[in-house]
Amino acid sequence: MADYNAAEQGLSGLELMAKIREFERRMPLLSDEGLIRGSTHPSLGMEAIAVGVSLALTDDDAIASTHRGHAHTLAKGADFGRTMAEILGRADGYCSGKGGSMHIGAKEIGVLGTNGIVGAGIGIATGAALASKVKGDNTVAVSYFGDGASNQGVLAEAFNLAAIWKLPVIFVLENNHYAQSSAVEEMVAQPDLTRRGEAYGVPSFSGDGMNLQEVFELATAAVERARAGEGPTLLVLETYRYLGHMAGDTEIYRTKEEVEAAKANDPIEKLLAELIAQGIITAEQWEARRDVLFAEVEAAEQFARNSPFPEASEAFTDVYAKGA
Amino acid sequence: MADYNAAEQGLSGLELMAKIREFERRMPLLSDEGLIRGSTHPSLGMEAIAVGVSLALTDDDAIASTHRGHAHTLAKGADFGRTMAEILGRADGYCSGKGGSMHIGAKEIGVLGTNGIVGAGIGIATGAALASKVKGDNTVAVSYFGDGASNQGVLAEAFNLAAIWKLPVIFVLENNHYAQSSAVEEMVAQPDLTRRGEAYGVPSFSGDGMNLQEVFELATAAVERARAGEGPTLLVLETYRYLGHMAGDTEIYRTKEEVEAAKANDPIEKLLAELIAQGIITAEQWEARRDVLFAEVEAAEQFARNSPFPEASEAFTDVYAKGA
Amino acid sequence: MAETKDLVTWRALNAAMHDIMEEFPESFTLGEDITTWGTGGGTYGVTRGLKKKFGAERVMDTPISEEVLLAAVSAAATRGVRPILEIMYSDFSFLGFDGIINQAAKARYMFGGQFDTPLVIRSNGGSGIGKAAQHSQSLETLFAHIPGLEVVVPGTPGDAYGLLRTAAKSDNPTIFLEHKNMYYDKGPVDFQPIPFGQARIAREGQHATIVATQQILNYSLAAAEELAAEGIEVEIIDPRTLYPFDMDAVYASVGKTRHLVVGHEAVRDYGWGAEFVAQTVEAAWDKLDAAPVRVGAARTPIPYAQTLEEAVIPSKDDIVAAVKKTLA
Amino acid sequence: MAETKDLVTWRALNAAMHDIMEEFPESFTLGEDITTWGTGGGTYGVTRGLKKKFGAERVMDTPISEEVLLAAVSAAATRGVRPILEIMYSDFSFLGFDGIINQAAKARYMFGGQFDTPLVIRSNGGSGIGKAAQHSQSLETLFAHIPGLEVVVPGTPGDAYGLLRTAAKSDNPTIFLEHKNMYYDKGPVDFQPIPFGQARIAREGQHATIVATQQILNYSLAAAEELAAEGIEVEIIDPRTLYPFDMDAVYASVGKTRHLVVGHEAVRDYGWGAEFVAQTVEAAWDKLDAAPVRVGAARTPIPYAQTLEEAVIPSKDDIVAAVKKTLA
Ligand SMILES: Cc1ncc(C[n+]2csc(CCOP(=O)(O)OP(=O)(O)O)c2C)c(N)n1
Ligand SMILES: Cc1ncc(C[n+]2csc(CCOP(=O)(O)OP(=O)(O)O)c2C)c(N)n1
Ligand SMILES: [Mg+2]
Ligand SMILES: [Mg+2]
Repeated sequence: MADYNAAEQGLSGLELMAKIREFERRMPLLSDEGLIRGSTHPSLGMEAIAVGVSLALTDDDAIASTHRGHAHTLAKGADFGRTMAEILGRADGYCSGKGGSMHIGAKEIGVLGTNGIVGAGIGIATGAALASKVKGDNTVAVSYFGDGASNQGVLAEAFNLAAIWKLPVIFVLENNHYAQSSAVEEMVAQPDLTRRGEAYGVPSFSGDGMNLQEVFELATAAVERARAGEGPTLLVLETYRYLGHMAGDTEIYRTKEEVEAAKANDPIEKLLAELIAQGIITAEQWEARRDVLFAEVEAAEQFARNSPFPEASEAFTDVYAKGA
Repeated sequence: MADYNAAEQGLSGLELMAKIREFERRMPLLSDEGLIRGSTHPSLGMEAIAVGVSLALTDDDAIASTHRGHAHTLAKGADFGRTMAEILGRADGYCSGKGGSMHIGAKEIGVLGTNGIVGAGIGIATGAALASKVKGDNTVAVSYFGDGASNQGVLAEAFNLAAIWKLPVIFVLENNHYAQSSAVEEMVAQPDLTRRGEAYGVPSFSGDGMNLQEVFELATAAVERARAGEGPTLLVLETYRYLGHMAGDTEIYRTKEEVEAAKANDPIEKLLAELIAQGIITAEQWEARRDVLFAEVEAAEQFARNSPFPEASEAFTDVYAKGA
Repeated sequence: MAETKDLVTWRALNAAMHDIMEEFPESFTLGEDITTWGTGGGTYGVTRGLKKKFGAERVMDTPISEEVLLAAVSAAATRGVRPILEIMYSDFSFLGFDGIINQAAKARYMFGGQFDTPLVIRSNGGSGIGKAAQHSQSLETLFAHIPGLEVVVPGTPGDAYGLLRTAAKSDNPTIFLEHKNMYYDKGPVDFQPIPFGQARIAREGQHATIVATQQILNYSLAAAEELAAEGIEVEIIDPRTLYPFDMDAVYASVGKTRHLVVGHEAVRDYGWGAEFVAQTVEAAWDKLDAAPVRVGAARTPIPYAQTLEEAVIPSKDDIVAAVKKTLA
Repeated sequence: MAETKDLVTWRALNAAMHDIMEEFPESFTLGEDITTWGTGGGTYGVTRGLKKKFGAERVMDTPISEEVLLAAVSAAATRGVRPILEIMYSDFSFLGFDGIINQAAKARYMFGGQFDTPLVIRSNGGSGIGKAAQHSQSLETLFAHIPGLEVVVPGTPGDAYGLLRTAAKSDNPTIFLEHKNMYYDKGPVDFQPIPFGQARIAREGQHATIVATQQILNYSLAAAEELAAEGIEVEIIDPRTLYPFDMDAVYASVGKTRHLVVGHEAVRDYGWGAEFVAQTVEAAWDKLDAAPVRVGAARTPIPYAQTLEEAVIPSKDDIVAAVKKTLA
C-alpha cells in the first residue's frame, strides 16, 4: 500500500469525492421526480471516509455497506451508471432492479451490498474476513456502519470474534452524530466509541472523517495490520451528513446553524484548497476537471434513465441457484 | 442496606451456601437415577455469588438467572422443596412441572426465571429495571450471566441502554472460566471483562466470587447506586464450577488438577474458617447446624419425590391469559 | 366517544395510542425515532403528540438495539407495566426474535402461569412502496405459528383503532402488524375496542367466500365489484386476528357460498392461507363444492422495481381469477 | 462407498461430514463446543474426529455469539467458501434470524443473482427428552415459509447422510434440522447423496396416505402396523425436504389411496401440514374421498414433565385416530 501522496491519492481522492457528491446531490431531485421508490439515503459531507478507505483497498477486498451506501459502493469502484440504474430500479442496474438503493451489490469489485438492516454489514464483513482466513487469500474486509449501528449487539460479537480469530476486518464507524433523528449524545453514555472496540481487544483509533489524508492513512495502517495477520481494527471517524436522513426528513432534531457550521469543515473544499496551496492543481484546472466529472455523472444519470425497467418475468428468477 | 457483619450476613450466608451446595450436590445423583429429564447444571463452587448478591436484595427486587440457576433462585428465597419439585417435573414445583431446571420462575420473590437461552437473562433484567423506572417503585434488577454469555451481543445493547437511561440493573458476570467446554481464554481477546461495561458507560468492578463478603459489599454498593437513580453496575466475579457443565460432561477440556486447585479456594470452607477464627461459631456448632440444614434439603427432596406428576390435562393450560 | 369520524389509519392508531395511555397509567411506549422524526410522531406518525401529553417517562426514543428492546419489554410486561414497543419495520423484529419467541411467548406457560405478559409489539409489514427485500416482508404467519402470541392484522382505520385498544388491554404478548401502504387509507372510526377472534364480514355475498387481510382485502373488495358486474357475488371475510382465529365465521360463510378463496400478501408457500384452507376442509368438507384456492405472494423476496414488486404480490386480477377458478 | 452399513444417525452424519470435508476443500465447519465436548464431537457427536483430520483452520469452536456467526457464515458463503455452521439447538437460531432470513435467504435474489450462498446451518429440533420450552421447538415451518431457503428434515440415518451431502453441495442456504431424539436411531446408510425434493415412500399401502417426518414418521410406521392388523394398509411418505417439495409424490399416493393424513411435531396451527393439505386439495381435489386430517403439536410451548410433554406431542395413537377419522 502506497503512502499518502497529494498528487496521487490526494488528487484522485478529490476527484472521486467530487464525483460522488455530484451523484448523491441528485438523489433528492430524482426522489422528488418520483424516480426513486422506497427510501434512499444520501451521504453528502461524508465522502472522505468512503474514498479514503477505498484508496487503501484493492478490487479483491470486500466491503459491507449500509443503507447509506452509494458512496461506499462508488468509491470501491462501482460503475456510476449501473449504480444509478439500480437506484432507479432499472434492468441495467447492478442487481437488475431487484435491489434498489438499499441493496446494491457488485460481486466483481467485492461490494457485498448496501443493506437495509442497520448493523447487518458488521456481521457480513466479519464473514468475508472469515472466508479470507479460511481461503488464505490475503484479502481484507471493511464494514462501514454508523453511530446508530454501533448500538447493535452484533458489533460486540463481531469485535470479539474478529479479535480472537485475528480476522482481517476493518470496522469503520462513521460517526455523523445522528441515527435517523436520534442524536448520538442521547443514545450512548460513553461518548468515546473507540472504547467499544478496545473492550473486546480490537485496536481502535479515532480520526477526522472530513480529512481524506487522515482517513487514508488510518485505513492503510489497518489494512496492513489485517494483511499481516494481526487482526481487526476499529476506526471511529467523525463526520456529518449535510442532507436529511432521507427524503422527507423534517430535521426537527437539529438546527440549520449546526448544519451550516459542519459544512465549514467540508472535506472536498478543504482538500481542494490544500492541493491548490501545494501547487498540485490550480483552481482553473480543477474547474475544468470537475466539469468533466460532472458530465460523467450526468451521463450516468442519462444511462440510468434510459435503461428499461426489468421485465415482470425477471421477478421470479434468482431465488435459488439454477439446477438445484 | 446493612454493612457486612460477620455474625449476620456472614453466618446466614454460610448457612445458605451450605444448604444450596447440599441441594446442588444431589443433582447428578437424581440425574443418574433418571429423575431429572433434559439437562441440569449444578453450580457447586459458585455459591458465594448467588448468596452474596441476594443478601443485598429484597423480595421486591428482581433477578433474571441462567441455565445454571438453582443457586440464584434459592438464594433469592425460593422454597427448596418447590424448587426441587420443579426440577423433578412435579405438580408442586414452582411452575407445576412445566418449566424444569432451566425454567424456574417464582414471581412472588422476583425470580423472573432460570433460562435456557444463554444471555437471555441480560435483556430480561434490563426490562425489569425498565419497569422499575417506569413505575418508580425503587426496585432493582440483577442479571446473572456467565463468561460465555458475555460474548452475546445483547449484553452490549443492555449495557448501553441501561447506561443512557440509568436503569437500576446490576450485571453480575460469573466468570467460572468455562462456557460449557470452552475456555474463556480462547473465547475472549481482552481478558479484563470489566472493560466491556466501561466501554458503554457502565461502572464496572471485578471481585473475588469465592468470597462472600466481597461479593456482598460490591453488590450492596451497586444496589445503593441503582436505588439512588445512578444507574447500572457491572460486577465481574471470578469463580469456578467444581462439577461438569451438566450430567455426562467428560471434562476433556480441563484437568483434574485444575479442579482440585480451585477447590482450595472454596467459599464455604474459607468463610467457615473465618467465622470460627472470629469466634462467631464453633466447629461443633456448625456441624450441628449443618445437620439441620442438610435435613431440610433431604426433606425438600422427599417433598419433591412425593409430589405427583402433573396431570396431562395441565399441559394445555397457561398458554394464554384466561378470558382473553 | 360515541361519535364516528373518518380518519386515515395512522391517525386512528394515534388516537388509540392516546386513549390507551389515558386508560392504562401503567402503559408506556418506546421505539426508534418515535418522538424526533417527522412532526414528532415517528416514521408513520402513530406516536404523534404522546410525549408532549404523557412525558418523557412514558414515551421514549430508543437506541437501535432491537434485541435488548424486545427482550426487555417482554420482561417489563411481567413486572406490572404495559409496554408498547414500536419496531419500525417488522423485518427488524428478526433481530429480537429470541425476546419475542423464546421469552415473551413462553413466559406465562413455562413458568406455570405465574406471569402475565401484557406486551404490544407494534410494527408494519407489507409491500407496495418500493421498500424492497428487507423492509417489505409480511411475517404474520411466522408469529401466528407460535403458541403464546396473539397476532393482529388490521385492515381498516376503524379496526386499527379498535384492535390496538384490545391489544393494549390483553395480558398476552400481541404482535400488531400495521400495513405500511395503508397508513393513508381513510375510513370510519367509532373509537370502540374490538375483541380479538371476531372476523368481520367486509361484504356479503352468496357465490364464494374470500378470506383476506389488509392490501389483499382491499384488492378483494375491488375484485368483488368486478365480479358483481358479471353476476358473481362474493362474501369477504377479514379475520382481523390470525390468533385467536374465528374459523366459525369462515365455516358459516362457506356453508352459504360453498366456495373458498384465501388471499394474503405473505408468501403463499407455508403461508397462513394454508391453515385456513386446511381447517376449512377438515371441519367443513361437506360444505365445499370445489377445491379452495389460495392467493399469496410468490416464493421470492420482495424486489425493488415496481414492475417486479407488482409481479410477486397478489393483485385484484389474481383474486378475480381465483374466484373464477373455484367456481369453474 | 458402494457398501451399505447400519449406523446410528449421529454416526451417519459424522460420516457425511468427513466425506464433505474431503469432497470440498473450500468447506469448513464451526459451532459451539464442536471439538471440546464429549469425546470431541460436539453435543451429539456429529463433528467427531474432524479437527484431528482437517485441522483447526477448518474446524472451529466458536464463542456463544449466534447472531454474528449466522450473519458471518451467510457472507462467507458468498466469498467462495462453504461454511457448515452447527447451531447447538435450533431454538438458538432466533438469535441470528437476521443473518438467516434477511441476509442469507435473500442475498442471491436482492443482488440480482450475483452471489451463490453455499451455506449449511445444521441444528436439531424436536422434543421427547425433556429439554422443555426453549430447547425442543420444531421450527421447520418457519424456515420453509422463507423464499431462498432450503429446508431438510431427515428421518433416517441413511437420509441424514445422503441429504447432508446434498446440502453441502447446494449453492443455496440450507437449513438442516436433525432430530434430537433420533441421534441414536439405527438404520442402513449407503453413503450416496440424496437429491432434494424427492420424497421417500417409507411404506406402501392402498387405503390412506400419511405424510410425516422424523419422530412422527416413526410413530406412523408403528401406527401402520397396528392398522395393518385391522386390515388398513397405509402408505407413508417422508417428504425429506420441505423445500423444495415433492408434491407429486403426494398426489400420486393420494390418487391411489384417496385419503390423506399429515403428521408433524411442529405446532399444528399454521404448521407445514397445512401447506401439504392445501396443495393437495388445490391440485388433487378429485382424488380425495374425504377430508384430510392433520396431526401436529398442540398450541403450547413444549413443557418439561414427561406427562405433559407426551400430552402435547402427537403420538402413535393420534396417527391411528387420524387415519380412522379420514377413512370413517
Ligand atoms: C435493524 C434496523 N433498525 C432500524 C432501522 C431504521 N433505520 C434506518 S437508518 C437508521 C439510522 C442509522 O443510523 P446510523 O447507523 O448512525 O447511520 P446513518 O444513517 O447516520 O448513516 C435507522 C434507525 C433499520 N433500517 N434497521
Ligand atoms: C443461545 C444459546 N447458545 C448456546 C447454548 C448452549 N449452552 C448452554 S450453557 C452454555 C455455556 C454457557 O457458559 P457461561 O455463560 O459461561 O455459563 P456457565 O455454564 O459457565 O455457568 C452453552 C453454550 C444455549 N443454551 N443458549
Ligand atoms: Mg449516524
Ligand atoms: Mg462460564
